[in-house]
Amino acid sequence: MDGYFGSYAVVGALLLIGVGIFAGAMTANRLLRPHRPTPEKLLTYECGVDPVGEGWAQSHVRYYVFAYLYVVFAVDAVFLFPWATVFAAPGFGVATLVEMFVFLGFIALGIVYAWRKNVLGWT
Amino acid sequence: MHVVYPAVVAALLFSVGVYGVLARRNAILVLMSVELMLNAVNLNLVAFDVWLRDRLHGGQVLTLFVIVIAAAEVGVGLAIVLAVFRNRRTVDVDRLRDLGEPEPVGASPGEPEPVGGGPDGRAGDAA
Amino acid sequence: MIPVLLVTVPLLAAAGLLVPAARRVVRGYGLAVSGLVLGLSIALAATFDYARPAAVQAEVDVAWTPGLDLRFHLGVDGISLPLVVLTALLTALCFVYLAGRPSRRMRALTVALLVLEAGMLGTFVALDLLLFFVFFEVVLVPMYFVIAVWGGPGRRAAAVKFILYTLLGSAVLLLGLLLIWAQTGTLDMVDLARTHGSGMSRGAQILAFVAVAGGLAVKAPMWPLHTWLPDAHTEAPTVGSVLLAGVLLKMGTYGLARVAVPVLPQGAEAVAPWLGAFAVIGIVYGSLACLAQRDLKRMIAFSSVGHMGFVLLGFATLTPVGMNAALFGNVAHGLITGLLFFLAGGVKDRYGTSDMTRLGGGMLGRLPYLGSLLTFAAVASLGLPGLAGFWGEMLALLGAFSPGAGLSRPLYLVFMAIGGLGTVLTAAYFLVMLSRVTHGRPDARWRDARLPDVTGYELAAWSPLVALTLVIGLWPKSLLLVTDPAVRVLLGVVP
Amino acid sequence: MNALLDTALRLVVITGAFLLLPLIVGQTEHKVMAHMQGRLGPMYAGRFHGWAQLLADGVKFAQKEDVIPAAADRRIFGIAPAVALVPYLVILVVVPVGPGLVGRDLDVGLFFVLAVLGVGVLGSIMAGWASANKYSLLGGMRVAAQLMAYELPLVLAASSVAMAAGTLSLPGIVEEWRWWWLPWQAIGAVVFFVAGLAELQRPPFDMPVADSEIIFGPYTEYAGLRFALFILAEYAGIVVLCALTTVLFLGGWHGPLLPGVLWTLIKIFLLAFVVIWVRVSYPRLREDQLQKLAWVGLVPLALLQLALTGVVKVLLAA
Amino acid sequence: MIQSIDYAAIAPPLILALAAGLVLLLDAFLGRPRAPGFAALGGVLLSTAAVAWLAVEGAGRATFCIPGELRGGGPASCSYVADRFTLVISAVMLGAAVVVVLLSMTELARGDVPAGEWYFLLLCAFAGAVALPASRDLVMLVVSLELVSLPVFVLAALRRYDGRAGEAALKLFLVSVVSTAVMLFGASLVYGVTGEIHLERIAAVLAGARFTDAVPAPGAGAPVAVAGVVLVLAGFAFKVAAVPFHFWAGDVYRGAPVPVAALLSVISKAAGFAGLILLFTLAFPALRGVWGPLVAVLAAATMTVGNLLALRQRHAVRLLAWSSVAQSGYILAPLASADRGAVPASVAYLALYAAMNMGAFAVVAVVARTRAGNELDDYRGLWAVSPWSAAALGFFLVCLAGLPPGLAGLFAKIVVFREVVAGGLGWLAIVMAINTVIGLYYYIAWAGRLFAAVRPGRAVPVTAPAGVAVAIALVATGVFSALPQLAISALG
Repeated sequence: MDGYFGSYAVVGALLLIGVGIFAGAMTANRLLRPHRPTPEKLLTYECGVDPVGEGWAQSHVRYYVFAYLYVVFAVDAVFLFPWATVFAAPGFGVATLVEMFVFLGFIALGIVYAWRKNVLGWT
Repeated sequence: MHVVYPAVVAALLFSVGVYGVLARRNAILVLMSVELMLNAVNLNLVAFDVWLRDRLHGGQVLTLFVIVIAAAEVGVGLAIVLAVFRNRRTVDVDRLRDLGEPEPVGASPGEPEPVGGGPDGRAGDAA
Repeated sequence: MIPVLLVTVPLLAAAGLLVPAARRVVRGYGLAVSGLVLGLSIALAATFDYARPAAVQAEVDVAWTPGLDLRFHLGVDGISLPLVVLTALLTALCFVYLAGRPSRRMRALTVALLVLEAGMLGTFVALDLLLFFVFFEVVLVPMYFVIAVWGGPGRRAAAVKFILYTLLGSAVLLLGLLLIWAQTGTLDMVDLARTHGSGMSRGAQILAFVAVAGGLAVKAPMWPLHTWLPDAHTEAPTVGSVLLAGVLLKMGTYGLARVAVPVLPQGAEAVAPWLGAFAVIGIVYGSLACLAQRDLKRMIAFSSVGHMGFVLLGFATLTPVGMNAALFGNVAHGLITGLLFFLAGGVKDRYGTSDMTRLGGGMLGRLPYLGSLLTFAAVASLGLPGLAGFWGEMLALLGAFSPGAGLSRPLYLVFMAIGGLGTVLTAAYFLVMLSRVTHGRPDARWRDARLPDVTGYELAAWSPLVALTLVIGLWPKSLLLVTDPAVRVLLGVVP
Repeated sequence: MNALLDTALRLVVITGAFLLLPLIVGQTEHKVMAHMQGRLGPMYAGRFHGWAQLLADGVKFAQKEDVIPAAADRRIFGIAPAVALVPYLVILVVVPVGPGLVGRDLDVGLFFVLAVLGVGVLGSIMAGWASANKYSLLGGMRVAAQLMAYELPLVLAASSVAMAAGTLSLPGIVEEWRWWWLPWQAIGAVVFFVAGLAELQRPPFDMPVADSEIIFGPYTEYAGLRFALFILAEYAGIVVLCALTTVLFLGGWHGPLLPGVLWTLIKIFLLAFVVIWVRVSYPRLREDQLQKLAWVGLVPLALLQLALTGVVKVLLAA
Repeated sequence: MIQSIDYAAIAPPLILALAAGLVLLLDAFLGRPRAPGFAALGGVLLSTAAVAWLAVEGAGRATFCIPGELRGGGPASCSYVADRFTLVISAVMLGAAVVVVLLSMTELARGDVPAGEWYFLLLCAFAGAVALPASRDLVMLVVSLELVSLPVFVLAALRRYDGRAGEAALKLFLVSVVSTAVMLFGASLVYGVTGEIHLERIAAVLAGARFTDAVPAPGAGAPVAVAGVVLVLAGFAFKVAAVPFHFWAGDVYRGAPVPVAALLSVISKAAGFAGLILLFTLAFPALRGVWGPLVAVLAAATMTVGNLLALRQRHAVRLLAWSSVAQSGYILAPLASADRGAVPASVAYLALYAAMNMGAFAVVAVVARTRAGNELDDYRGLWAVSPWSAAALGFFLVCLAGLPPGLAGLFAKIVVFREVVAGGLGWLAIVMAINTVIGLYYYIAWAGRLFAAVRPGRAVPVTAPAGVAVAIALVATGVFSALPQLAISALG
């Protein structure tokens, strides 16, 4: 149970436990609960009135910009972690730090730009 | 674990991606298929890196960059798909034909069919 | 230094015309420039050391592009000198002709002709294979425009056909040249000619010869690669036809003499019988085709195929006699056919057509000067002894009688016989032409037409050709003395 | 065999903690909120201050009918609660409570935690999508937007700690921790905690489930046990968030006098108290305010923290 | 252990990247529509100056090398090398970049495209283009290649309400993304076989060297390596629009704004070729037996199909698109030969082609402003109304056809022919010869239209930046015509 695969085997075991808990709970629920579906009960709930149109109505994609910002920045952050673990190791130093500032500077530039262009506001 | 397993999984993943690219007509699904292909690449790289005990960890570094590239591609790709959808109300790559080759009147036989704009247009579908 | 001037003067003059302010100075400009170039070429001829015509003289050799081994290497010897003079002369005469009969868009035409002249002269003075090729190509674009812009009704198709054929030829030529280069490691034509293909295997030589000769044969043109020629000649304006027939075709045969035969002797030996066969087919085919033509210009064009067949036959013999014949025939054909196209142009200008049946007969009666000039040119072209056309054909047949070592004599005797038949046919179609056009009664439809006879400009343009035809015909040694030593060196007969 | 037993024991303890701690937090919330609002809260179930209230709730939920709307995407609808819940359990495997007391010390523990944390939110998005209900869909989108807005500050703040410690392993980070990291990493701590709250959709960042606007958003159509599991996930999330903040920023088991495990638990519960306190004290933000806070506030702050960490770290090394 | 960075060596891309940031800030805070354009121009020129300085200063600089203790006895293997190849390609890229920026100034004058974003993306693409030829490992190579590609997708789509632009961008995007994925998969296989990401070490391992114990015995992974190389080749074939991966070119060039089409046909293409050359000659020379014939076939097919497609075009940009596909074939051809001069020949052709093609696009961009259809027939009689434009375009076309007076094109073809002949690929030479003729036909037919004496339309107003752009291309082409040495011997 040691080493790389061992570690993740433990994680996997815990995952199975979690799924087991869920499955067990649902099984118990199945035994305990009543089951009497009626069409009204299965109707989509819209504050009590009859539902209008489809549930998957097309909605405005104003979140898209944020999604994009996130994808860009979060993925940039991928580089931070390997860097963060080694940058203070012997042999690295100010230069490494400066490089990361350059990197962060570009990220910050992106945010400043987005902010100035009012992308972050509500459109 | 022998390196063949992840390599085969990666190859299968890649093949699924290729199938998706070739068979799907919706631009977003094509994009997702490409993501599968890229993840196959990542899997390969990481598996090989571990297997080779690469001291430079070239494979892992490349993986990081592939992840970033994939993200950037998705971002740009979705933006373009959205722009196209706004203008055309469709993202079916087969129906984007405004730019197709105009059918010349009385095209002389023997010349190759203009790929990308022929009546059946299968050649353009790999896009 | 003069060869450099020969190339640069027309080019700079053409560039000068591109300045928008030059609109007013066009008249006489081309004439002046081409006159200057002609003067230069005559100066070149005058300073030429005739004691050693085989040596390259007035040499200029400057590195241009070391990456390609390309050198700006110019010079003349006995082979190129006559052609240089011929080119300068014909161009100047074209401008004389144009001075008397200005064309539309004269400025552009002047530019095109001057660039054309630079290219033609460059081809003849270049001594570097790539430089030769570059000049060979320079000719294409202006000629394309001359045909496509100032040509007859079918000009577009003719121009395209011309440029595609010749470009395909030159692409193949380039391959051959590059093959030579790859095998020998040099592009210097003097060096290459001196070593006679040492360092190249027989197979490579044959391959290179086929490519080079094939490429040049398109330009020459050799049957069956001649099909662009009748259209181009027919549709081109008079000056275009004159330069096409008078000079451009020579570039092909000159290339054979300068590159293909001396540099690739083994290849030449292997391919010569084929060359000869195509040549005699061309002779007969050209003559027969002439018989079938109704259009004067088209007939002259086809006659070129036949004449160039003789030139090619001369090369195919691989003997000094044959080569001399070829070079002689080159010059003679340039003079005579140039004159013929001038005359045909003159006829077309007056009658508005060059269709022989529409022209009817009786030109001698109606336009005595024009008619007699046409008669003279036709007779010269059919090879009447005493005129320039005779010697080329005669010597070519003579060469075929005793072909070079390694060639099958019986085969060449057959060639000779067919070629002899060709001379008869040539005589036939020219005589038919004369009988239909110059003799007989004038057609009724021209009775009221105003048909001026030869003008002063035309006379100025044509008489030098007449004179030279006579001079060379009567005194062929003048030309042969210049070419023969050079030919012997190129063939390796004399060290 | 021993190792296997050891591992099994750790898993049992983790599972137990996972089932127990959220209930404690939930009960605390009932009581704390009540007292802050000047009322008593649950008093009946289990007699003593209603301590068994949540157990009673659980029994009630288990007996309720499981309604799946006819229009819903049944399969996704069904597993969404599991997707929301299980990741929090899995995260606990790498959270150390004392020296050596950790389910498994992964060398990329921080990565693992951040990755799995994102999966949990996926449950809400799935729920919102699968319900085929406009409100749910809207809620789901809000969840997604929120996740995206706050993932970045979260990650950046966490990476600041990783920088400081020079390791991604959570026990490793705690071992490296010194008391003066508190002021040093203060900004990062605040950013991390706030961003974590937002990811959990806890008030004041609960607009995805805003019951007054969109009727509990993604969970509108849920009933019975599945709904309960979502609620459980929320409280498990609080526990996980507090545990992570403790481990990353507050020194985990470090503390005077008391045993390490106890210190860890104390810190976790103090933070949980803060979470409840915030819920009672702040009104809900509007969606655009939320985005703005993330991008204009937290992200620059996180970057600032990164810079600060880097500079100090290099100065220390020099 | 610590990396010391040679900032002088990386100055050209660095300057471009900083300029990109500056442009973004200028656009965000200054709000003057013309400022970004000039900032971009300044950045490109500054970067050009850096390249020139590096060239003058000589000694090939290298940075980001493997530290000594990690080399495993292998070479230093730097990731970024500013050698002659790098500088030459960079110079070509930057020259084209100047023209693109100048053309953009005209294009953006219409105001339907956001200027700041446009120049920012342009500069990003340029930075990638300049970093690419310096890359000597897979990571740098892939990243810079993507840096060239990604901004172009957006540039193509930046005219937001033009459905055609969006369609073009989408097609370009999908093709490019798929090709990247294919190429990366191939690269991952190569990495698996060799365990190296530095090109020169890959070559060494493929040739039998071993730097670590873990790599399996030489030759064990040969089939995998072959598969990898073929996939990489396929990926690059997409990028340079080689047949059979060419179909996107016509639509994309046609739909994108003209400056973007110019960028695609020169900078993107040059980037693709630079990557191709680097990978195949530096990393995979041991497998030449595999990819050599493939490249030859690819080259032959590319030039033939490109030419045949160009032959039937009636639209100017489309014609240029297909013709540039054909030109790709010529650039590929020398690479198929094992000769030492192959790379210099390709690079020389690339440089000459860049000058000529930029020029053609520049004039087309100018003409497109008044003749929106941009059909070939719109060019009839251009000489009569805009003699300078017509003369320039005529010159570029003749150059592209490879005829005098366009000696640049002629020499370019000669260089390629020489390599192919010297490499013993006779059949390819013949295919090229035939293609030269086909290519000539449509170029000359277009050039002929310029001087036709009919229907002179409206005159074509030339804005100052566009005029300068055309002039730059004209001067470059002219200089190359007179002194082809500059391009041919650029690599020594």
